[in-house]
Amino acid sequence: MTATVRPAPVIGGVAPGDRLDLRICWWITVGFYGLFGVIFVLLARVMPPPGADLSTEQIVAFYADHRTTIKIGFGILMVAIGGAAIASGIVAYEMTRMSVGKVFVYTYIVSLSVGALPGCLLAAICCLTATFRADLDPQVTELLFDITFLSFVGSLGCFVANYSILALAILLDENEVFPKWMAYVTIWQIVTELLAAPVFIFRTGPFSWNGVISFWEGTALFGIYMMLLIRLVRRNITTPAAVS
Amino acid sequence: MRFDAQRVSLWMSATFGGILVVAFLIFPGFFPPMSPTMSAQEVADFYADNAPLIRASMITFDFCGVMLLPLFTVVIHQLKRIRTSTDVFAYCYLSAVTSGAALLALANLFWLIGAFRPERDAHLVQLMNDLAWITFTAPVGTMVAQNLCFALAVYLDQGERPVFPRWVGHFNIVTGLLVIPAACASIFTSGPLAWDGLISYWLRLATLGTYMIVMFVVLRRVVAEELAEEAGSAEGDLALAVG
Amino acid sequence: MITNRRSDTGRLTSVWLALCGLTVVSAVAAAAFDDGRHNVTVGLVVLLIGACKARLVLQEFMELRHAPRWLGRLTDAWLLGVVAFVAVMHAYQRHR
Amino acid sequence: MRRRLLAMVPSGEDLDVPGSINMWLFVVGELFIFAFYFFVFMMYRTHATADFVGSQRHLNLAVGAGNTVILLTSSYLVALAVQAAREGSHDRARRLVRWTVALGVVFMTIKLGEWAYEVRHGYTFPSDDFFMFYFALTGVHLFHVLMGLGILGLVLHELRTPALQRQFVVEAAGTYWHMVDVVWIVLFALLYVLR
Repeated sequence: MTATVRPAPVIGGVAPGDRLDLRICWWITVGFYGLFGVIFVLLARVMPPPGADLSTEQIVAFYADHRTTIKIGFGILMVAIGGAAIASGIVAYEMTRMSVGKVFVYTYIVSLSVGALPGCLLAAICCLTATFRADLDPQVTELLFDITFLSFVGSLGCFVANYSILALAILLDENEVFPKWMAYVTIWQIVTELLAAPVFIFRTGPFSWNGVISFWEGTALFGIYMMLLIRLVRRNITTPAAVS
Repeated sequence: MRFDAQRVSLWMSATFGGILVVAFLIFPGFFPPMSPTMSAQEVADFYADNAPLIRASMITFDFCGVMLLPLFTVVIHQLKRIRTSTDVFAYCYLSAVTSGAALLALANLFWLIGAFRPERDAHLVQLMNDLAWITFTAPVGTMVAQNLCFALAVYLDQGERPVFPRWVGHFNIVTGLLVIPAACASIFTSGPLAWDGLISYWLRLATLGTYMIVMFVVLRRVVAEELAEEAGSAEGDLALAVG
Repeated sequence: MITNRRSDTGRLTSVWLALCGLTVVSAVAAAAFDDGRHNVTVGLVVLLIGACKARLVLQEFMELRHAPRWLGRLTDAWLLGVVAFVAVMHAYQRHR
Repeated sequence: MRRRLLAMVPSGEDLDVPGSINMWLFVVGELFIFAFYFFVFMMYRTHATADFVGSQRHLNLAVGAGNTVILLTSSYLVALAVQAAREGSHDRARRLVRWTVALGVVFMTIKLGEWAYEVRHGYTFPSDDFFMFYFALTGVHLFHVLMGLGILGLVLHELRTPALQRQFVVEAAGTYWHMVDVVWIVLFALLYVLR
């Protein structure tokens, strides 16, 4: 595929070596998503999520088993969540270099920052609150359990807006900051968000919040999408300055 | 018809705003609005009986609520065009819009979580319902700040041809003032200031609705003027490079 | 962009008629042999009809006949894979 | 390993595909994503075939077949439109694309009518496994039809503007619309006629 891609326009003729600010942001973005994976998968055991069909006792047991790792993981996330802002900032900067109006950049920034709150932070906060008091009433623990996963897997609108604006911007952009096929990869993301909508209805099966379609396929495609996006931003940063 | 980012944004917000109105109408708790004086058991029964409709409308709300953002970002772009000394108001407007959108997303989630497990303890369902309604109704501060910044930018426009007519500034001030009493929905449980009351509910929603429609019409004209101005400076046709 | 092909509207029309015919045949077959129980043979027949229809659209309408070979092979592999696992899973019922 | 992978990436004249190579990446990707949905559907069907066949009978086969014919016809019209655009008769192409969009809208209305009929008769999204998949898969397909109508709208804009009228845009839209048709052909087989 890369054979078909014209080299991205150079960042204001600045030599690659000088773009220290972009490199710092890029490394922070990579670090954040790495840390995000470690926290959510290994420490908090929130990805892959436990089933929505767990009984109240099982839910209390889940929190009891992972109490310390949840506290460590999401404790770190309370600090590391800033990486999400930098990750959205660096892509927003790339969008300012497109030939499309700045309106899309503002929508990108606003929708992603809205997404970070219910999409990621609310889940971490509810998990921490659920493990905060050992003698929490099981019914309340179950409610916090629901808020955690319904907000984590179930906040859709912000990301759909974010993806559609990015896809539209890439399609309309004449400077080829991102190759056109990236717009289509982004549209796949919109489809996975669409298929995550039934998590509010089903507690088991492929469309529950740990279902094979709503969760696994969405996460797999998100992994591919984010890896490609980070690689493309990297390519833009290291593109040599224009010779002429 | 050129593919201008602003025009695309306006029409995106218009279409999803239309879908949002439909989702708003089919939500069983909006017509007539649920009363804060309902007992926990009544609230739990309401969620249990209407779970499918609540889920359908709130999932649509989840998708389309954030899609109103493009309209506000067009406003931000226009604010940056206004010849005030700096474009500080644009950035104030940007941050106000962000928190406003986050509030809508949170309220939407609380309703959906309330309807997730009908067998949940009634008091917890009532808790989620209260959280949803208060988050949906009371925090009007971001709207007031938005409108204030917009109005000030319009009044302080020193450009030879003002971007926005002055009445739009007055309109923003009036709408900002009309929604302020809705903040009392977090205090009163009955009367016109309660979240189902005449002022906090009906007036606030009517104001929001008119605000979106009027701003859409005004922005369409302002964007058209800007494009005409730019066309004067022979900017190329923004061809769609779908290739 | 393919430019060197004479316009074969007639060919497209015949493909279209074939597709509609196959659809009606598969619907009638499903309705006629429908006895309320799980029926493997009818299922396989209908599945094959569907596969033919899909291949017709891929090769004719999407002009894969004139496209580079790797693209045709990729879509054929996809179609073969889908039909294979659907047929296997559908037929699997017989032994249980 | 990476070098071998890169060697497989088609380039040069290999990329002379109908429409644009980017659209083909999107179409092939969508086909494989839908293949994954079909796989999951069949997995659940093997565990409860009797229930699936039982619920399947509540679908109206005639309406399903009619809808398939409508979508096939719209695919045929867009193929003709691509031919017409290639021959330079852009007005005829525009008329054909307008008819394609009309048939697409008819397809969507019939499908939404089917949904309303089934929901009124008590077969809703969570009622059982078959209808869970039925509403989810046809829902995702409807979303793709909607996106297709958007793309065809862009083609109308393209053909109307003399400065543009680029052939690869018309062909790319055709490629996408035919993919939506192929996916529906398989969906029709799985949901309606696979007894």
